[in-house]
Amino acid sequence: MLPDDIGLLAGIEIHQQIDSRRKLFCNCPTAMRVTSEHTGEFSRYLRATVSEMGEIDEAAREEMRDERLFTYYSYDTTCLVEEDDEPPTTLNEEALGICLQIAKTCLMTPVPQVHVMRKLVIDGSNTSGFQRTALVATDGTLPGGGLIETICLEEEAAQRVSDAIFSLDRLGIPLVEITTSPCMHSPREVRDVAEYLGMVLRSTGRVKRGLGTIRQDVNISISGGARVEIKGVQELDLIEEMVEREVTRQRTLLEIREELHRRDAKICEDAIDVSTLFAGTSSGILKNASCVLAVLLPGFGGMVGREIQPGRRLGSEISDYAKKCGVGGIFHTDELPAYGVTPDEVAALKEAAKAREDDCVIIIAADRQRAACAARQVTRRARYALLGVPEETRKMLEGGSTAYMRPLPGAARMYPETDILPVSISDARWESTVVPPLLTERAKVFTERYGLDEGLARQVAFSDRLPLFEEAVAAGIRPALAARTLLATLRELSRDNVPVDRIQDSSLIGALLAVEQGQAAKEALPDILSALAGGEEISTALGRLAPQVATADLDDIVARIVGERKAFVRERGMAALGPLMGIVMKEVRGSVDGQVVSKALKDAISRELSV
Amino acid sequence: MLPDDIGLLAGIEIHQQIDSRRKLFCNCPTAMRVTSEHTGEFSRYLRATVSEMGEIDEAAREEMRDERLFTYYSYDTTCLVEEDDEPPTTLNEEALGICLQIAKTCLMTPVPQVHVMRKLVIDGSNTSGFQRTALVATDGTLPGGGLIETICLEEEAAQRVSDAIFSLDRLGIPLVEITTSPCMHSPREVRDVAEYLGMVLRSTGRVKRGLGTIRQDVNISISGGARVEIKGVQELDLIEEMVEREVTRQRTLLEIREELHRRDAKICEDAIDVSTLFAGTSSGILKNASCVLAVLLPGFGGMVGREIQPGRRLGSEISDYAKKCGVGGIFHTDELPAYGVTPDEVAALKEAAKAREDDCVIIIAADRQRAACAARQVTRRARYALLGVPEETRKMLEGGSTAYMRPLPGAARMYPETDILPVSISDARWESTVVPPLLTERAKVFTERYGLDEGLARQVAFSDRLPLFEEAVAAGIRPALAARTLLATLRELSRDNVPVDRIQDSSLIGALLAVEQGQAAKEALPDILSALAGGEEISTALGRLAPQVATADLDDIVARIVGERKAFVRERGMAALGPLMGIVMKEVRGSVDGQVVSKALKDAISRELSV
Amino acid sequence: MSSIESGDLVSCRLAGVERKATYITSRDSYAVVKLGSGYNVGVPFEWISRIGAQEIPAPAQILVSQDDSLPPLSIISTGGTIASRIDYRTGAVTSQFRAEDILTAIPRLGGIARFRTLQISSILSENMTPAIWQQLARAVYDEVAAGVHGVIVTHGTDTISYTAAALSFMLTTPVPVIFVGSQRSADRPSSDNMINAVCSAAVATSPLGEVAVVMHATSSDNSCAIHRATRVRKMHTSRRDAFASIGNRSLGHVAYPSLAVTLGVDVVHRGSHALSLRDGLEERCALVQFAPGMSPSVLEGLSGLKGLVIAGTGLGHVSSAWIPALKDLVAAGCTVVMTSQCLNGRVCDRVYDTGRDLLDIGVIEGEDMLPEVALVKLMWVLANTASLDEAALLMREDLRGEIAMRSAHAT
Amino acid sequence: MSSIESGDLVSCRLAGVERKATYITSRDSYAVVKLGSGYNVGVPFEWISRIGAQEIPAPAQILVSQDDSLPPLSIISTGGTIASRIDYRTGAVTSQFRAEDILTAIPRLGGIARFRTLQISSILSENMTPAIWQQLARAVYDEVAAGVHGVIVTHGTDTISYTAAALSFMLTTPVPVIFVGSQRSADRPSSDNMINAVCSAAVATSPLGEVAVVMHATSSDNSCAIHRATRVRKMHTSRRDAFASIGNRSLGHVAYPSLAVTLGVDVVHRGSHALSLRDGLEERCALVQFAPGMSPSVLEGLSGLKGLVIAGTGLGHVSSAWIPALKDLVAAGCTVVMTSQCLNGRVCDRVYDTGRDLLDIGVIEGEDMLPEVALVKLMWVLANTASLDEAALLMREDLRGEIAMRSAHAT
Repeated sequence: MLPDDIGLLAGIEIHQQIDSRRKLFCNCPTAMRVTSEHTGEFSRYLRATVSEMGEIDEAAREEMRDERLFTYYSYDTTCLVEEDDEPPTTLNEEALGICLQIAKTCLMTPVPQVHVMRKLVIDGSNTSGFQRTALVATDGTLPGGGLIETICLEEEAAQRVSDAIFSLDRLGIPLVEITTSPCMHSPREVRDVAEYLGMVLRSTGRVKRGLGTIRQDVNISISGGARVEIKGVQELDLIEEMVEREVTRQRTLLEIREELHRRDAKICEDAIDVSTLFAGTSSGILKNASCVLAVLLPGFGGMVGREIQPGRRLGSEISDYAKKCGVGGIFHTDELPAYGVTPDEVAALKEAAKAREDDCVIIIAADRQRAACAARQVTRRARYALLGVPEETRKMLEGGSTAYMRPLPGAARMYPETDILPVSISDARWESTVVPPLLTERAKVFTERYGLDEGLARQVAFSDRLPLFEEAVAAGIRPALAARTLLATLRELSRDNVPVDRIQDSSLIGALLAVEQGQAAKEALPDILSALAGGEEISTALGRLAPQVATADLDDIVARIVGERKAFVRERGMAALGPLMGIVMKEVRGSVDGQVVSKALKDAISRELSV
Repeated sequence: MLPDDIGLLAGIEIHQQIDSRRKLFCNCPTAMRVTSEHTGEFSRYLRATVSEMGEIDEAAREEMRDERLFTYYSYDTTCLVEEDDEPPTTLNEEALGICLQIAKTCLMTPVPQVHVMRKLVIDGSNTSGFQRTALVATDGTLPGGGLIETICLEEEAAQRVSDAIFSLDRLGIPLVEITTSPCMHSPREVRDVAEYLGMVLRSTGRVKRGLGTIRQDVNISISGGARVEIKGVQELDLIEEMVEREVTRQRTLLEIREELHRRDAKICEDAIDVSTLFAGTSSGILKNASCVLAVLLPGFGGMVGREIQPGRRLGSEISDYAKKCGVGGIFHTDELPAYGVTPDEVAALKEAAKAREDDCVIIIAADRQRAACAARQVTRRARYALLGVPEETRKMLEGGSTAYMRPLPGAARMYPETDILPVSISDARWESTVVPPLLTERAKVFTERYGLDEGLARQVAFSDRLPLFEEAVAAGIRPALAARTLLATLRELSRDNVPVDRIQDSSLIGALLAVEQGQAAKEALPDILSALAGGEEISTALGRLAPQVATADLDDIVARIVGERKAFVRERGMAALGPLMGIVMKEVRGSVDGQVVSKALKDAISRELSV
Repeated sequence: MSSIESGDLVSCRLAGVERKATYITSRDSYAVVKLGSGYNVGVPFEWISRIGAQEIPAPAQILVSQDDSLPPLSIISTGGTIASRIDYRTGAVTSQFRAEDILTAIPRLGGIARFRTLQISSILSENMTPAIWQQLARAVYDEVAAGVHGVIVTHGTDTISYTAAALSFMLTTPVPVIFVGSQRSADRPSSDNMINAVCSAAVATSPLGEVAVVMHATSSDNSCAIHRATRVRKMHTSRRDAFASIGNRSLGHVAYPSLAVTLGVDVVHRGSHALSLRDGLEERCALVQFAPGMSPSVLEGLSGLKGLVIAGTGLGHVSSAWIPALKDLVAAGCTVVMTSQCLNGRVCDRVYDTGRDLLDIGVIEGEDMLPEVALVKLMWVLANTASLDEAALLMREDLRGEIAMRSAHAT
Repeated sequence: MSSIESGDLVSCRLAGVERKATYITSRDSYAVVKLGSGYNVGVPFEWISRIGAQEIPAPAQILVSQDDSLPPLSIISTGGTIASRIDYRTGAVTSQFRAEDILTAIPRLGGIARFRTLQISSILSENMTPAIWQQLARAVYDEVAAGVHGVIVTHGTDTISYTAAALSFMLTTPVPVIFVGSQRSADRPSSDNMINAVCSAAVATSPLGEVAVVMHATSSDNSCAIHRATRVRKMHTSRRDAFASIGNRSLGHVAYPSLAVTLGVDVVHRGSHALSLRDGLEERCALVQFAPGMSPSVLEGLSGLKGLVIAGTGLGHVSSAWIPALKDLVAAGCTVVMTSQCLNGRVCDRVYDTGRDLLDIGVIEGEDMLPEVALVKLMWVLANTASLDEAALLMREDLRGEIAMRSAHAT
């Protein structure tokens, strides 16, 4: 647990894909594709445009350091709009409607007239070089009283296939972005809010499910620290850990700052060429590089190697910056000798750099241009260490630590998307927007009304198959049977590689109804469902796997079987029930419910015994 | 020499390409190309259209026996008109003008209004399936009084690259077709008329020269024989031989007919399958064929093998017909055993065919369909042998013999080319049409006026360089120098692989003028012309190879050289002239004519001797 | 001389020699005669004198039997010719419309189907009119109602795509209705008529179920393309492969000589629609292409207009000077639809000022419709809707594949 | 509220909360304001109240030095934009015309040439007029006369080909005159402006010596095509590679990023022609596309017409019903030129009856000219010839590569 006085302030942004029929600004389906199926390919450059100040956004400038060529894959499910070769259509009204539902659930107020904006993003993930986004509603409330600042409707970005290759299938899928104020004060609270908002989104029944369809960004700062935005947190379970580690990172960076100030640490701006020192080294990286530069950080000794998060040191942060110049990484004397660098070489290096005991020397091996660039980045990050915590956009690593990604964007570079007409949200529209019952509320109803236990009720409510469950119950199927079948049976079949996705909803309900009406035993359901998944017609499957057995027929069968085994029944008494059950069930081949068979058999045995 | 009473009647058709700037019905140049330079390729079927009688022309029917796919090569010097993918332009007026010049030279009368016709030709050589042709003038007279029936202006056909591949470069080049009546009675006369008409055509100076640009067709019949058209005679020298051989052929065929009638020879229409007889043969052709058919020709024994022309027998004629079905050829018993067929096999064959002593059996080896087709052709040609000489279109073989090509076309299937407007030939136009002086007349002028000997005069007149010769003479160059340079010198340089075609006419005349004006020695001409061919400027070449030497300078040089060799001159007397000439000529490096040097040297020697 | 008729035997004095010839016609005041050699020449009328009529050999009676086991197809002729016969005596070319004549000319057809034939007009296709479109639509309706498995319409290529589009709208059909023509006349050995005809018959018996145009796919005789009637355009004056599907792939191909039909995934299949006919057309419609500096006064000639299709520039623009005139037209009840002279791509008038002005005055964006197809559709929509609002709605809706809601990538 | 101006600071009550915002504009009676987050929203005017003007930060002074050792080029702007600047505060996009602004936006230009700039108009290209064509021709003439090595004209893409064709006729030039535009506006990071601009500069310094349009050759950023001004047509509403050379190959290509210029064999080379200007244009000309059933009454709106280009069907046809009206037009002194709506291929009116009728009444075959180019040429020819006969002759003659005497094979 973290101490209370650290002044943690956290907010989240949730990005959730909407499951609409078409994309936000074109008529393509919102289908994700396998990249090998792409049918077209083209390449483009993106350039940051000159702003009114003759300046380019800092994040954009970093992205465009090298003018980069991006390649895009297109599909028979994408069109010229995603390719930035046709103007967008009008705003997808279906997606806007879903967005309004979410806004209303969050007690927000819609803006009277929605304007689509262009937000500059030139990392290649948008063919246009901007992301289209519209502010739809503001000022909502979280259950704990926190403020939801805004809900925006945006277009999803293209998915990165590899370095500079993007796939256009995802580009343009509608995305809602919910932004809270920095109103959370503990890791647990962050996780709870994320979970709550996720539940709200799923309550609409109109959002995408599955990996990558929902992403959280978390903003974190502590007293004396700085605002850091951590992108792309996909697993709820890691949020707490990640927040805790970030607090640790910021606290340790502040401690390092204090120590550096105490030592009167400095930065030597000029890198020294130490290539000749390593001419005969056995370190492969140094040997292969055409240039090795050294940066002296007076007073940094021991600090660069200090752990600030599990698996991360100040050196890692410095290395993150250096890597932006295309170098593989850095070495620093806090970690040397190691990696094939000998004690003698370290000594020579320190001497060459005129390093004292508590100094640190950082070396960079690359070609001259990259090495020089990296050296400047090293001094830049080292300078931040003297100031404390830099404002940054970071990405989450496995386990919950984070790494530097790019500077925090400045005031967002947004300007109007003139190709798209604004949309007014009339009072009438807002009033008629239906707030979907929350999944948590539905779970409660399932417990109260249907008698499902709380765990199962929640499972049903949060399941993809919720609509089917509700349809089944409405058709007269007992909730418990429906829930068990939809959750347990189908999951088990799926584990056995039965393609349960191929079962049509109507067939599934038909099978459940057959059980409900006594035409099929529930024991026969796995076989029936497997047959349906295999493409069999419902009537054929029922006829084959659950032939009609009338009650009279059952009595006959039971009487015959007991009659043939009188001695056995006499000998065992009621204990004969178990063995005989199997025989009868096999005979009726799933067409009679086990309980019914059991009762008939019990009666028959009683009668035999009572003779 | 042939006997007079054979009743030879011969006529010729001459086809001559016109050297116009553009093709007859499009704006493409009339340039021939190397097929490997083709830039496009397409394929088409051609179909004979149904005539008003529901009949197809016999020649056309033969051509279309298999609906054949033709492939065409196009070039950057051909266009959609040749490809039959754009309507033709109007008739090329330049070509019509040249045609009228020829007509007027031949004392013909133009038609008042020229109509372009379409003449069906579906052998693939015309992409349209027809050749465009127009009758321009009629009724001319040959020097001997023979009748020139017509002159037509036609489009040249595409050139065959291989079997079914044609090259479009030649298609559409204007062609004049001059047709004489069958007014010639001896081989010599045929040759003379062909030569005369060729000379008339070349007198215009506007016809193409070189291989394939002029082609003669000769029509031949003898008493009791039949009209045979022999296509594509390109060498004048072979005409006499060819006519003689055709007469021999027809006479021999008539003799064969007599013999066959005497023997009461017949044709057995039904071929016999003798495949099994040759199951174990060592004849590769028979062994590899899936079917061997035999045709019995009772009474034909010895006749099929009889020579009718050098290298050609009746069997060759039969074979020509059979080959139209795609078989490689035939064997007949007049030539067997041979080709790996054993005497035993021949005996077995004759027995199977029930052949008597003076019968002939013809065998065909191919697949069943082709063999059956060929067998029908064999009996067809054999039947003609009983009738005498078939009317045929034949092609000339190397040496002057001929082979069957296709039946003689029936009444030509012609109908109007509606895409091209008719052209009226006004009286004024006809009157202003200039008759070019005949080359023979020009040769006479050269002899009479310029004093060239008759042979050289004729050579000049008939040469490609006639226009340049006339230009040179007009510029003041002595005709003998011009003639010798243009004919002898250039030919010799050409033999030495000097690219004399690259010498510009103006440069050549400049060089001759330099000689004429004493600025260069005529001995220097070969070097100067070589330099010009190598791309040197005329002034540079003259400066380098014939520097100016004034008469005074020459005298100085001669005086010095003689002065230095007084002893030698004294010793040898005038015989020193020869050795000293070489020394002086070397010094003046081609800038002074040899005769001038000789004279100066002679004077100087005389002076020295007279001292 | 006026008593001479084509085909008469005449005596003609040419180059001072009298010769027999056949009189053909008069051309530019010359008498055109065919000489014995087959050549035509023009001579002054004074040079000829009539000898008499010539016996005209009766065309040979051709016996063609049709195979009753094959599916029935109709061939409806409008003036485009798939078979013709040349009279070499006079040079006259006559189109053949009877089934037996067509089958004689193109024997391979007989192996594909049995045929009924019907000739509804015989005009050059530039003289085609909406009235004939209607007549044709009714004829096709009747043939399909009579049970044929497909209909082939022979049509001059100039306006074949207009007529095919018109039928697409007027008719819903369970069977293929295939338009076919030839770019080289049927009397030529090199004509594309035969291959286009047999390929169209192959498509007319295929699983297709919509109106299409079948013509050469390349300049070679190796395949025909099947074009949706509402997406096809003649894109070359003279080439065999002049027809192109614009804005989407063609519906499929027919390989020649195999006649294998390959259909794309997006085609309408045989039997998808019930037969129906709504043959109303509002003829008071026009298509106008805008050019820079062009005065809006051109619209004045179009008085009483009910529908106007503009082929605007780029995304669908006209100059600002046109806005008031168009506003007046719309106010007078004329439906104005914007298309693009670019032919490819979608109209979008939201992007630029003049575009937004056009939207404001009520001009309808024609999406990615071809201008010519938009014209035909507008004629049909205006005659078959109750209100202008409904018409406006339909013009933006895809009815027969004329609008693609998504613009596919093409390299 | 009318006292509020774009850029003013306002207080805006949104969701019951007062917040500061920047007033942008009025849209559909809403006040559009930009919130602190950068988002624009529309609110009723009652919700906002003006606080005051905001200080506008002066644009940073940009120092650009040009390299005097490079060849001089002129950039003439007509409204098409190759550089622009966004005011993120108000969202306003302003086009940049000064050399220093353009070089700042597209630094690579500075390595190719040194630039003079000139703005002669600032209009959407659909509002372009013949008068501005003339003004532009004079401006280009002056620049070339002043010694520049090439001229770049920035132009909206909608009518760029019309203007380029007009300049082709009005001007003979020893140096390249390159028209360039962008299909994506210059304010977008994905705009094609930068590549088109540097490629056009590469062509403007190349050995070319004629008027051309340089635009993206493919949808990818890998090369630009160089199109002859008289053979180019915008063939897609929105794609980057919308421009195509019709009826012949493009003049060449520019590879990007290498900027290597490859010219074809048929181009006019630098220095082939002396500079001259004949800038007369007869504006009383029109282009009309024929459609089946279309009434000739459309010609009535064109009274006083001196020149008419028809985009006929196929080889160049209109219905027979048009012949009398056209005959009247010709008789009234109007020059009528026939082109084809097929765009590709050559007009040939000798083949069919209506065509021969057209020739008989004096309609001129426009060979393989694009209809739009024929219109521009006709305007120029009529203003620069002494007689209608001479005009008719010139219309059939290739003056600036607008007519290809031979139709090349293309697969």
